[in-house]
Amino acid sequence: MILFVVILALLAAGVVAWASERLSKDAPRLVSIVAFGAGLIWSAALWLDGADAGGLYAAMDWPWIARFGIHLALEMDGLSLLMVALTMFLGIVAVVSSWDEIESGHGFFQFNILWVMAGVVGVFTAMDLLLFFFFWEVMLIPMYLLIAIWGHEEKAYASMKFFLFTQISGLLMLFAILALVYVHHGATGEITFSYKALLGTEIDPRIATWLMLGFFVAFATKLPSVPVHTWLPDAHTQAPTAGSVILAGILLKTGAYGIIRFAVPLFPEASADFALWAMLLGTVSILYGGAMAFSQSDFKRLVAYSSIAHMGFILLGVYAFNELGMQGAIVTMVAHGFSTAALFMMAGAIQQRLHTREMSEMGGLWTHAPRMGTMTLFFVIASVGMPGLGNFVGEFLALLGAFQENWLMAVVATAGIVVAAVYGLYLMQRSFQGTPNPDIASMRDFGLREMSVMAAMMAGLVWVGIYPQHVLELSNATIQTLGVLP
Amino acid sequence: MSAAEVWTLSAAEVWALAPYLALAGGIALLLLAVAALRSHRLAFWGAIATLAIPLAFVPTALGGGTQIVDDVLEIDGYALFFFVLFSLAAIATAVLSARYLGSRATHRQEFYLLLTTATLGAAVTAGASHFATFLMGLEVLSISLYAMIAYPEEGHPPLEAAAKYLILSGAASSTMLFGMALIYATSGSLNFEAAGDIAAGERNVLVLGQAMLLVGVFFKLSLVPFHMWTPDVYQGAPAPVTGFVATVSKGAVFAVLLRYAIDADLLSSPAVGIVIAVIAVLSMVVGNILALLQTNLKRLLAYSSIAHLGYLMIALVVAGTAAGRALGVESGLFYVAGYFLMTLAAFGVVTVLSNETDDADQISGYDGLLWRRPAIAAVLAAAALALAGIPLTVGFFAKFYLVAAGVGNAAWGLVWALIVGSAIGIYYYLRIVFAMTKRPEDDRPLEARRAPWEGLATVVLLGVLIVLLGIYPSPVIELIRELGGP
Amino acid sequence: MAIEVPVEQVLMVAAGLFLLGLLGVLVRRNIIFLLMSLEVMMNSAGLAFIAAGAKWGAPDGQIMFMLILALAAAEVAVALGLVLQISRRFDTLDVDAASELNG
Amino acid sequence: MLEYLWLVPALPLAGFFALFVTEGRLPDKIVAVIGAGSVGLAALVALGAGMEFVESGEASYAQVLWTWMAVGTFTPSITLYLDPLSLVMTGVITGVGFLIHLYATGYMWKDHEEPEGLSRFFAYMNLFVFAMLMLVLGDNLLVLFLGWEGVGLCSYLLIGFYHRDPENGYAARKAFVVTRVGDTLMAIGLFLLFRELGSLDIQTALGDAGGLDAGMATAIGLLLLGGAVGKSAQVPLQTWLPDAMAGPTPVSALIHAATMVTAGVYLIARMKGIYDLAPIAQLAVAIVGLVTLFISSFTALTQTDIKRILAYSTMSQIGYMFMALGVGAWSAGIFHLMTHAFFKALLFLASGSVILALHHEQDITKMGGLWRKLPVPFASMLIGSIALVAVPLTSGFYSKDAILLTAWEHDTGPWFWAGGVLAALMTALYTTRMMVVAFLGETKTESHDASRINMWGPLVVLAMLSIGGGWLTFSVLDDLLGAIDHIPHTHPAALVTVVLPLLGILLGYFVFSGRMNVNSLVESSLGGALRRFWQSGWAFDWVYDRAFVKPFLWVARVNKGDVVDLLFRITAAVTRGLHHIGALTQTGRLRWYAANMAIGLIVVVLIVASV
Amino acid sequence: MDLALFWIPAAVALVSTFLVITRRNAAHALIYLVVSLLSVAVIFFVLGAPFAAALEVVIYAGAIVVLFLFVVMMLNLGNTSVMRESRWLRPGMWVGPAILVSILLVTMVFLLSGLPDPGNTKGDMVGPKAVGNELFRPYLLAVELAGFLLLAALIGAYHLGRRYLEQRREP
Repeated sequence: MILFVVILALLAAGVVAWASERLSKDAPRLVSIVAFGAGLIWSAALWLDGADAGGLYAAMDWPWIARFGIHLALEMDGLSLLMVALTMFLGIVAVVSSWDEIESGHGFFQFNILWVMAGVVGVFTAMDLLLFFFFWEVMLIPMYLLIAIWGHEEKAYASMKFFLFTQISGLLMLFAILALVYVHHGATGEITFSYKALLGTEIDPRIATWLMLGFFVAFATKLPSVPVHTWLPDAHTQAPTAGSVILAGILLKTGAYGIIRFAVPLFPEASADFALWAMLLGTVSILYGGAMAFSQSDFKRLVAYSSIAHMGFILLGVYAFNELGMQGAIVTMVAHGFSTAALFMMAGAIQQRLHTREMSEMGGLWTHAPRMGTMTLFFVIASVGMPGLGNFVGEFLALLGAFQENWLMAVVATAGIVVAAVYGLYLMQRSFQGTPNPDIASMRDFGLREMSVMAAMMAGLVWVGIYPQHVLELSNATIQTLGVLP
Repeated sequence: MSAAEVWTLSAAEVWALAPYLALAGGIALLLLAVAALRSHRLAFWGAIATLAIPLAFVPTALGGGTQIVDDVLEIDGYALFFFVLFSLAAIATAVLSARYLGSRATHRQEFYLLLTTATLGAAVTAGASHFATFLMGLEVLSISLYAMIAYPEEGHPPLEAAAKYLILSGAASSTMLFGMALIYATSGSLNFEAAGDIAAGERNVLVLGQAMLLVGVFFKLSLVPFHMWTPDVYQGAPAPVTGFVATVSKGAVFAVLLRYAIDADLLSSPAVGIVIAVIAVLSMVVGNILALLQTNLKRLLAYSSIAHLGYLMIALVVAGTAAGRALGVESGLFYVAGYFLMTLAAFGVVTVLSNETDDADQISGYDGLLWRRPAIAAVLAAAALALAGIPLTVGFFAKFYLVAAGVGNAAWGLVWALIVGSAIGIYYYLRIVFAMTKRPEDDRPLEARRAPWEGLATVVLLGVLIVLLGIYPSPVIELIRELGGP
Repeated sequence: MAIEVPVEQVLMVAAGLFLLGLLGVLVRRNIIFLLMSLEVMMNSAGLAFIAAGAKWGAPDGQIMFMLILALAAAEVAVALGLVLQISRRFDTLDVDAASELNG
Repeated sequence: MLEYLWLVPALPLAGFFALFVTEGRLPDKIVAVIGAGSVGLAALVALGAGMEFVESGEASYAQVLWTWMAVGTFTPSITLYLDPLSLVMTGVITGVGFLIHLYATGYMWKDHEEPEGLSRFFAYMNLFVFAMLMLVLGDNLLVLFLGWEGVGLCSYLLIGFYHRDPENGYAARKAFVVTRVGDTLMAIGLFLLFRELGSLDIQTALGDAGGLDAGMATAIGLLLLGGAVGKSAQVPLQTWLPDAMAGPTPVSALIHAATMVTAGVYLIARMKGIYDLAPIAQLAVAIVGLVTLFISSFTALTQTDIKRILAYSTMSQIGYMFMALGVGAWSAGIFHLMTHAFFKALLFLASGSVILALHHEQDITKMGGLWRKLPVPFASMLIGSIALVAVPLTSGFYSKDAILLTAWEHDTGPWFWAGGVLAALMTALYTTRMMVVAFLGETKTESHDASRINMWGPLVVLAMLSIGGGWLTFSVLDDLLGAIDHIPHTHPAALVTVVLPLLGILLGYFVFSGRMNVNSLVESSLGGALRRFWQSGWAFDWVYDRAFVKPFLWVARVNKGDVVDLLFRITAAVTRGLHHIGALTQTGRLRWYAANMAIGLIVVVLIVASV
Repeated sequence: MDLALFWIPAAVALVSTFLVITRRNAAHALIYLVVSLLSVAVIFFVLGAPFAAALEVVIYAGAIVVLFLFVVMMLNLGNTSVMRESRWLRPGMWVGPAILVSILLVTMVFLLSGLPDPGNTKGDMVGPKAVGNELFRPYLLAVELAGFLLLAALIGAYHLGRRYLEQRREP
């Protein structure tokens, strides 16, 4: 019940934010901040309150479409809670990051942000496959609008590409969902979309592989993994800062979440057979994403490609089929949420100040804005995988897990951390270090508002980096119940 | 056969016929009224009453169960469902047309008469269980449509559209008639069910007859390769009439086709199955591809309707099998209902935005509509997204129903074609949405033409229904299930 | 007066008429001729119905023919109204010339 | 004091944190106090803890702070582990580190680009000390890896401290990336270790190591060696170190001479239990050391940049340490690590004073006759040099002697000894060259020594340690690390090691002061080619550039647009093409439409006729 | 021999229909159309449908063709239009459609010849009374609908034609 209320509250907040535009241009974003802040406090309260005996923090189950046995079933376990809390937090970050960037349509902008997040919360808590798909799609439209309306020069192309990729892969998933339901129907005579009911469905292995692929393609596209990643650089580059933050911080995680929650547990055998390929995709993503990141001259594009590389670790970890890998993937989800969101926020801040994302037009920015430089440095280092910060924990665990399963893949993937160093430091060099660009007279440094958000993200990364136990405990409860680990 | 027998209709039959009789009687009265008093207001309200009053008789007609009147008209839940649907669509068309035609024709009274006769024709077609009523219903509808399309008193496009439609439709009707004659020649009865009971040896002629009948029907449904008239007619016809053609005309033909397919066991012939499948796949693919870069909204919707009717063929194919009958019919009816809403909304928006002389049919004319006319833009966006099959709109559940039906009956090829078609389709539907979100390039004051309130109310109502049924479709689903199949 | 005729022969004649009408639709550009071709096609369908009716010795074929007759009359009425409008607005009866919608 | 062991790393971390949070808004004086003071305090705590530890007589002391993470059986904890080895390392890090920090307060006083530069400098330096301490105190390989990466990061930050010059940035990145190649191997080593032994706790793992089969042990040993090679600038990952001299000189002294670059030595010594099981891996360690030693000492001979000479010298000295570990002279290797820290830090700091006095002139051929004008740096350099050359009774002599004598007795014969001795001769040659060219001869430049007590004070202390460090700490180390097998110095081999350096000094003096003409030899075509080859660092950079950097850049340039995207672009283009073709069919011609219907009719009829 | 009674009017119908679609003068074509319709009426009669035959003559050949004739005369499609038709009707244009139609002819004939026995018409007369009885009982609704069909046509033609007449008067 409370979960549905939260989703509705976010949706309602969106409407309120839109309507409040008439009051002042600050009103919509205050509404957003209050909404996300309340959501964050609520998540924290749930966390402190602890789970019930079944490991759940909240749950509900209402009939929705009786004809197909579709339920409005929402549940929040440890992993969901973790992701929802991250969602709320990054919601605040997103609002702050686009504070000065948006010049018109403030109300509608916040409306879209809130609606994306409502969809995301739904995705993270849905316990009915159709409901999941429903939310999966619901978050698309506002995201599309964020890019299409407030994006940069190539927004038409980028937003369309984003939508097409996710939607087409989503159709495959829908197809697979329906096929799964009918296989279940054939076996039990019951039509249901309930996740739990479908979990143990006996499927002909050949069909199972195809159905699993239906899910996998959708999630891999969202993740994204090579070779279906090419929407991401365009979408990120063109999106407004808040869009990039949400996209990188949260939306990509829905892909990872989908793999962990659906693709693998629903088809354990097929997934196990597919593990090698998935790990291969992960490895290729790590290396190819890294190499592509280095190729870029556009700040945001570089960060976007680096996301692809980081998401490769998630594939690698999940398909290692052991606790280490799975936990590594989950920690990576959280840590990457912070580090990449921060880097995109930085990219947005620079673009807003210099009206360019081209690093060849930057250089020596540290002189003008040491705080921004320091922050960039911190998050670059985090994403390079420095021990003591969250990303390291995730990537190390993922690799460690993967190594148990397939040492060769893990070894090749480990080379990715060298590539990460190459592009990460090159990013730093071309933007903030080096000879100051004489064309740039001055650049406003970060103020209190930006710094407080940055500080929060830094704290988050350090927290996850030196004491990831909180995250691990939350996700552990979920991992144990998925029933896919030996 | 005594004279007394001629007029014997049982009370139950009379009650079943009541909606039709009311409509027919209303038309007669309206004709007299219009002839006596040439008042637009009278004609308009008369038409509304003529269309609305019969609806009051529908519940009683439903209560009487299935009544087969004179062996030619089967009045059951199925027929009455379409009766209601057509009447409502006609009312919407009347409301939308009132002001639209004001600047295009000096006399508008005849239009309402034509609209009501067309509705009567469509309603009869949907109830036809016999070739005579099939033919008459369809032609009453078609003849009315020719005149409605050519209704505006100036300009080339309406005339050209009407001429093309008339000639091609005439040829198609002839083909269909010839087919009927061949079927009659083999079966000896003009009743639908008779064609199902043919001995195997006679199939040759029967199949030729069915093929020719289907060709005629395919033409009316604008399936590839009998689709070419569609964009020209849609573009040339007055916008509200286009909406009517796209919905009521298609709906009526689909209704009778579905009934015929089930009564005559059409799909028992593998050849017919192949024909329908091929035509359906072609329609999905070709329709979507033709719409891809279309710049004229009416043409775009025309091509999209080609694809949608292709999708609808899945329902036909599924309903044609004994196992899938119930699901197939349900999915077909739900799809038609959803399609009515989306299409009427889309053409309603075009109508509302059209000025005294020109239709608002260039997509470029929709640039920035979201900022000028948020409500109308939202309706069009909802319609476009519904046509694309995105959740939160009725279009999603419509498509979901079809895919469920297809998957449930292993119509894999058709489902795949639907997925491919939808994938292509997303592109052009989103183009509409994107155009509306464009920011005005310069600071010119945003022109805000006054929208007629009744038109606005209509499209907003349609938009709200699209979304409401996109969130909670159960009532309609349950209704359709209660009505049962033909 | 009536004689027994193999139905398929009648149907073939009807098919021949139907196809001639179709040929006319495919070839002619003058809308008047197109309408005449349509009449031929409808008439051929009527012939087919009469033949089928004669095969079963039932009046249904003739009734269908009469309905077709009504249809033909109705269609011609509206069509000729259109022809008048076309000749006025386009100043031609050539359907190709009166073709502005495409793409 | 032992229970306050956690303060040792915590204090520099706190210093870093204070400087980081205040964003350079503190006055420089307070910055200097925090920067140097935090390390000084850490040194004091370390001293106290160390003394208590030695007195206690325990073999080790572990302080568990918290469990880092717990995933299944993988439960690395953050534990500080003190044993003789880490105690020595801690002493060097905090002690020498404090001296260098102190020196830096003078050296860096005005020598930074931005107002907050000093604060940034000390923040990085403190962070480095923290990371280095975690490296040596961590009881878990993951904690060690944290320190390992942390020092690499600080090295990167400090090499690129003067960030406006892109060259420095390049050098910094090169250092980070090249060492990361090693780190990667090490990480893989950790994965393998965990898979085989189920734990990354060093003591637990070493305790269970007996169960490893030899092949696995060798693999782990080689992988860890890979990490060590990267961090300690050994062949084949040595190329970053000379470029790293772009950093401020105190950085070179602390990171690239005294502490970080010896982390590889520490790692191998720490993982002795593994190498004991893997003779092949241990032999590889020795070979790596010998080869590096050889290559870098020849290269040092041809360099003209004073800091690059010292850098190559560092490489070669670490080569000695590797060789020591490889031939089984575990204690001697660590001993040399310590003495090297003293004299090499001294050399760097002294050269820093020279450089500062000459306004950042580093080319020794442009110096000359400096001994008169810069007496304190000269004296320091001289003391450092003789220790480096291992003149008897200096600290370097004792440690190097111990290494070479163990090498003499190595199973494979005296090959390692021979190489070491030859390199010792080379060491003497290039050191003498440096001293002669820079300090003797004619005066070529203006200079003024502006150093104050905070700069020459550390020089004096380090000079004393360089001389006396050998015998002062000898007995202590013996206790701590286990006795070094002393071979009597009357042994012929020992005699050679004593005499050869002295010969080298003499030879060098005559050659480089111009008293002995070797021009014909140097200017012969072979000599010239050889000199250029040596000067380029044996062309490693050239090869790597062509083998790795250029291809990578080429791919990056060619594939900037992402070749995978072509797949989707082509799909889109084909669809669009189909649309255009399809649109052509919509001619608007009625007869064409009718013809298509006829075709459709034919197709439908044909289908039904044929099925 | 009896079949001749069928085949003679059939041949006339086919030939005259061919002439309909090939004429250049609309009036000539209409005359041939009348011939074709009359031949079909004869066939109806031969097949035992005298009432249909009568309607064919009265309504088709009479009313509908006359309607055509009126329009042709109203639009004054004289010699100029014949010349225009010649221009539009190049021989080459027949090729494609003729091929299409031939293919259809072959297929349809092939399929139609498969009609099994008894393939003959009954040879009975089905007179007006029988037709009328059917028409006004089971087909009553269809007849009513035919009324609405004609009503719709009437309204449509009225709307289109009125505008023609009104607009003609304007200039």
